[in-house]
Amino acid sequence: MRLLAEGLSARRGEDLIFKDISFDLAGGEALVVTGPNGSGKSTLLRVLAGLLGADSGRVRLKGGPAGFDHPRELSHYLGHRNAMKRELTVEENLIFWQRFLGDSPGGSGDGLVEAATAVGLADIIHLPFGYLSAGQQRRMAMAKLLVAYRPIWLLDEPTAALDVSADRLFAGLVARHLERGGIVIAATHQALGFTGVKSLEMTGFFH
Amino acid sequence: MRLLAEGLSARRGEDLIFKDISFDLAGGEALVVTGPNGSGKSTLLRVLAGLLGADSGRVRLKGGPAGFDHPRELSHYLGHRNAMKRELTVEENLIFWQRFLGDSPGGSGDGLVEAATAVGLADIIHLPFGYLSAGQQRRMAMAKLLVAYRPIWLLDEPTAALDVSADRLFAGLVARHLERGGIVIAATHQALGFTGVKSLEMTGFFH
Amino acid sequence: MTALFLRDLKLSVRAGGGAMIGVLFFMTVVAVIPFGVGPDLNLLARIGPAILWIGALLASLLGLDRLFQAEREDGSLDLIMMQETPLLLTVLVKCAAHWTATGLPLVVASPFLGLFMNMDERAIGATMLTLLAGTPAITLIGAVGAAVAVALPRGGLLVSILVLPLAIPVLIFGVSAVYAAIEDPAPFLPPFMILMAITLFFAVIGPVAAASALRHSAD
Amino acid sequence: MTALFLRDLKLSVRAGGGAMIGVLFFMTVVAVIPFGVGPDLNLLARIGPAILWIGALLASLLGLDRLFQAEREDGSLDLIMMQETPLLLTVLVKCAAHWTATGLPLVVASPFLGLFMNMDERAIGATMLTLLAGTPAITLIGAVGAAVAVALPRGGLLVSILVLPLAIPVLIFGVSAVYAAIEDPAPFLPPFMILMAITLFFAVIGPVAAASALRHSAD
Amino acid sequence: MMSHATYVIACYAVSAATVAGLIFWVLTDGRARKRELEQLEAAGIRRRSAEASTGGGR
Amino acid sequence: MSENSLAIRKFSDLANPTRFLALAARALPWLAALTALFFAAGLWLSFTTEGDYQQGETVRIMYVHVPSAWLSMMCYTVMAISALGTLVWRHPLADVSAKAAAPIGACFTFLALVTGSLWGKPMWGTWWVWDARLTSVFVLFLMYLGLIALNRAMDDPSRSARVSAVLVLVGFVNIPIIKFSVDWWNTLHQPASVIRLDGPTIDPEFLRPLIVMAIAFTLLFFTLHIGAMRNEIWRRRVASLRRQAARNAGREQLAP
Ligand code: HEM
Ligand SMILES: Nc1ncnc2c1ncn2[C@@H]1O[C@H](COP(=O)(O)OP(=O)(O)OP(=O)(O)O)[C@@H](O)[C@H]1O
Ligand SMILES: Nc1ncnc2c1ncn2[C@@H]1O[C@H](COP(=O)(O)OP(=O)(O)OP(=O)(O)O)[C@@H](O)[C@H]1O
Ligand SMILES: [Mg+2]
Ligand SMILES: [Mg+2]
Repeated sequence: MRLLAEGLSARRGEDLIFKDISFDLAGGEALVVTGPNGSGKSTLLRVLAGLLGADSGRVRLKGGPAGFDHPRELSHYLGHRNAMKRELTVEENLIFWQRFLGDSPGGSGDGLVEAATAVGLADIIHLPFGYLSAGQQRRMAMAKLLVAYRPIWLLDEPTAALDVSADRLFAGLVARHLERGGIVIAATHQALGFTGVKSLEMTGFFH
Repeated sequence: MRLLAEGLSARRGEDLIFKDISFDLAGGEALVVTGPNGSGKSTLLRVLAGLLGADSGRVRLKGGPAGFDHPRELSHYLGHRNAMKRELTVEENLIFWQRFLGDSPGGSGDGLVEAATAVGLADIIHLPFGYLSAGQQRRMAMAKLLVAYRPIWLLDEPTAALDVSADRLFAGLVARHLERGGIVIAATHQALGFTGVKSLEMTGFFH
Repeated sequence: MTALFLRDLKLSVRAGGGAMIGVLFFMTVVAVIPFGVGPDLNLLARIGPAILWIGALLASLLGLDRLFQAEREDGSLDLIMMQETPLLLTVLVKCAAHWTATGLPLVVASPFLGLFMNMDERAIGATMLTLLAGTPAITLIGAVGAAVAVALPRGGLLVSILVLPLAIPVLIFGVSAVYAAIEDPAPFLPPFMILMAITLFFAVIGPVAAASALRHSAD
Repeated sequence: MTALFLRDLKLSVRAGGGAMIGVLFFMTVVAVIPFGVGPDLNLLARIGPAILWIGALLASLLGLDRLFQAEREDGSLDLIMMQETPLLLTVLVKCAAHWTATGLPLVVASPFLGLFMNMDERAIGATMLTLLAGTPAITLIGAVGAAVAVALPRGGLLVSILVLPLAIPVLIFGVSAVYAAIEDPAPFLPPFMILMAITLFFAVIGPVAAASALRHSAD
Repeated sequence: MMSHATYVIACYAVSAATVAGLIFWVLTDGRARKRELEQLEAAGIRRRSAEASTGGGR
Repeated sequence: MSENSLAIRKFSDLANPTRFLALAARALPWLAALTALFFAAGLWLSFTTEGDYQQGETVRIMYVHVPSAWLSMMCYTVMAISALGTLVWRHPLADVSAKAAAPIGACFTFLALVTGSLWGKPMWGTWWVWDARLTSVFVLFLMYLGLIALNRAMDDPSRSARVSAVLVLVGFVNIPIIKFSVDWWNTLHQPASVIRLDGPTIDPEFLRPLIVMAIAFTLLFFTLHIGAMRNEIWRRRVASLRRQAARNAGREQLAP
């Protein structure tokens, strides 16, 4: 499976945010997107996730499961916000996403407890999500990536608010996903602690 | 002016989060609070800001302006959330906080443009706050610290989502504040880039 | 989809405290009316159906505007929109959950409240029937408003201008069907059929409009 | 404080469309009642003041539950609570802004709706006056409910349930002052004075209760 | 008078049912809570007293 | 100094509920027995006394209706005092008491409403009128339900205690206001359409069973209230133990 971006450009409102972004990722490869604040990293990820229309250029999937041209439906998107409900317990949140997202063809997600263990918080899945600290919340949002299988992960500053041990843990998760032939695209300001990746530097526009 | 914490402990719901925390900061000193996720850093800051009652112990201010025993009213609190309205423009948001907060005795806040320049975003203050990127939003929340003078800054993971240049810029702001005799308490997972500070490591509880 | 339905149901039950809340709200509204118009039982019986319908409209409006906004604020909306399930269906399911949590209990409780308003059996039955047929339409219309609310970054006067005028016909045909059932000369069926038609119409138009508003609101 | 007032006003005009939705709902209520009572103009005129008051009461509920919850969600509430300005005053200012955005338009719209209900000038004037004196009380009571809602995951209906029973005395005296003004034997002033007294009472109690609820629900 | 008796009987029946329900609720609720406490006790989880905690900030 | 405050905390937080539990365990059987005794006596009295020449058999409804109406108000008073206890003295048991009382009060209010309606149908010919007393009881019922819903919606007792206490107090002030104002408003508009039985002009013949039943109901209330308080304390302990257990496990696993 290959994920191709060809001459992507995108607008926010009227303004061109980036132009002519191309890359080509095979299974098992990761792309780290860096750049100053406001340079368009999040915008790029949202375009890749199909949440924002590209102004020109396109995103394609080659050699993936039949019927999926756009990577949207084969991707996990972890944005700045965690997409979990404060009112529900962590367990209820995760079960919901597991059922709602379902597995993409070609793999299967982990069990609930397994995923929570992988992020090191197996024992507090009974608490309401709103009771967790910022870092615990972020970890649980990561557990969401594990409960349903998606070959492509789009991660927007995944390690914000994480402590050092969680950083390591996260790097492990990504490494495991890559080993299994997944694709990871992450926008970040911090070193993510995994090596051998392609990188893309966004420069932003100076009109 | 000295900020004293004496044997602080705090609860969340029924559970004791930390116990017997004491420190003593003079003007011009900074305290960096570190510790793993869920160890109680944010809780400590909320106690210092007077947003959460201490379970025992107390926070005192010595030698500050008359009539302020608790540091609450002399503090800026920058939490995980930015306290800005997405619907209003940056300018409207900042003007509101400037007027609403007012200056504490002993100093005066910067002008609006000045503050926005200090965080490097002077030219986008006309945009609605919701249009900014995550890092730009965080920077603008920081500009809030400048528009009204407060001797004490309580910062909860101030540099989350900031890029490298903004990190530096932020370190500069803190250094300037310390030079002028201010006090800074910051909870963080990342190195903050300013030196010569006291530090407090939260360990969390093992019951 | 069932997962979404169950979650939304759980959310509205958990947060408010149960289906009981809707009924309780309804009872409170009904209890307030006599304080205004006075304890005249005849008058109460006459305005009863209108009051029950207004109560139902209000109960549906309260909280409806946050149907999608709450999802957007915590980022869930992004994930929901990325799925292959047609967005249309998702909207429909969310509406169904909202109606089950707030509309249905109202329908079930309406007979008891009718007793408080001194309405006779016929009026009570007709009110219940029209509420059953009409409240889904209100939810569906509200969904369009809620979707538009998400779309407009600076909020929208538009939402209220959109939702209520569309909901008024539902209310009017609902209420007039009830009165047609009570007062003999007027036939019950025509207004009731119109009510049904409105509901069906919005069951198609509502999700389509809401889904397209959501698509175009992505930022 | 002026800053807070202006910001809240700006927000409700720009984002929620508070003023519009209130007035529209108010109109809806007034439009539906005639279906119940039939074309009897006398009867309409008689129950007109009561209907206007009930409509205003219910319309005030819309959007009230988010008064403090929106502030909490983006973290503003924390900063507001840290200031030396007494929280009481802050609550009062927020109430004033909310009333200006939603209550005042209702008062302004009431004469036109009074005309629909076939009320005479005297009744219309009295209704407008009592609404002007009484709706602030409703907002102030609502603030208590809204403050409680901050501790709840979602406000919505529960807030209205808590608020409505408390607002009953306001409704009673508002309506009876209007009737006293219309019907000669009864004097207008006593109930109106009581209404004013209630408003003043809640102007003190409301912010105190709301402030203490806010203080204790901080997390 | 006959019909009046029905009202009286209905009244006492409703009261008895309500009171019985209340008593039932208090009893079963108490039993359930007690069982949960015993289960937790059996799992070795005991109420913590403030002194027993081992550690803290710093 | 922190030793000292911990000791105080321990006294008020742990020792008190624990002592209450011990006390309750001893008192409950006696209270229950006494309640049963009074109910037996009351029921026997109420079915053996003569019917009223005016009201016939229906006077027997009074023996249930009036005590439950009294209790509906007394229970709210208990809640209001507990609310004061929460707000002023910050007594940990006060909140437990207020929470435990709400469902019981709602049940008695429900009884007052239903038995009143059952009395009203033969006496007045209608189930329900919007008269001052009835309406204020109905509003009281709604407030009970609202408070129960509020308590259920807030899962964290430490946060909900003060908040619901404030509401209880505001409601306590509101009920007399409603009653007074409805009275006033009804007299303004139309002559009272409802026959009211005024005051204690009751025949001692009926007074005796009434008083016995009233005592029985009051005892029943206290028995149930203490039982419900005990349940509530247990419920809170279970919740806090569960969270504590969960958190400990999480920490130990994460510990270096
Ligand atoms: C749903 C309808 C009713 C409700 C909610 C209701 C409520 C109450 C309340 C709250 C009280 C206690 C008042 C006090 O102690 O000051 C009471 C007492 C009483 N009620 Fe009712 N009532 C209802 C119907 C009736 C009817 C139909 C009758 C008889 C025809 C009746 C006869 C009495 C009597 C005799 C007392 C005791 C008198 C006294 O203590 O002043 N009630 N009721
Ligand atoms: N609102 C709340 N209600 C109940 N418990 C809470 C609440 N917020 C946090 N907690 C609990 O308090 C503990 C400390 O949380 P806190 O937010 O202070 O941690 P933190 O050190 O800031 O962590 P992070 O690095 O993840 O931000 C956590 O175990 C958390 O589960
Ligand atoms: N919803 C929006 N509407 C209009 N413009 C927006 C919106 N969101 C972001 N922008 C603009 O688009 C540009 C790129 O934003 P983006 O969020 O992609 O930056 P980023 O690289 O992710 O920055 P950060 O590191 O701060 O997260 C910014 O200049 C921003 O002002
Ligand atoms: Mg970004
Ligand atoms: Mg934190």
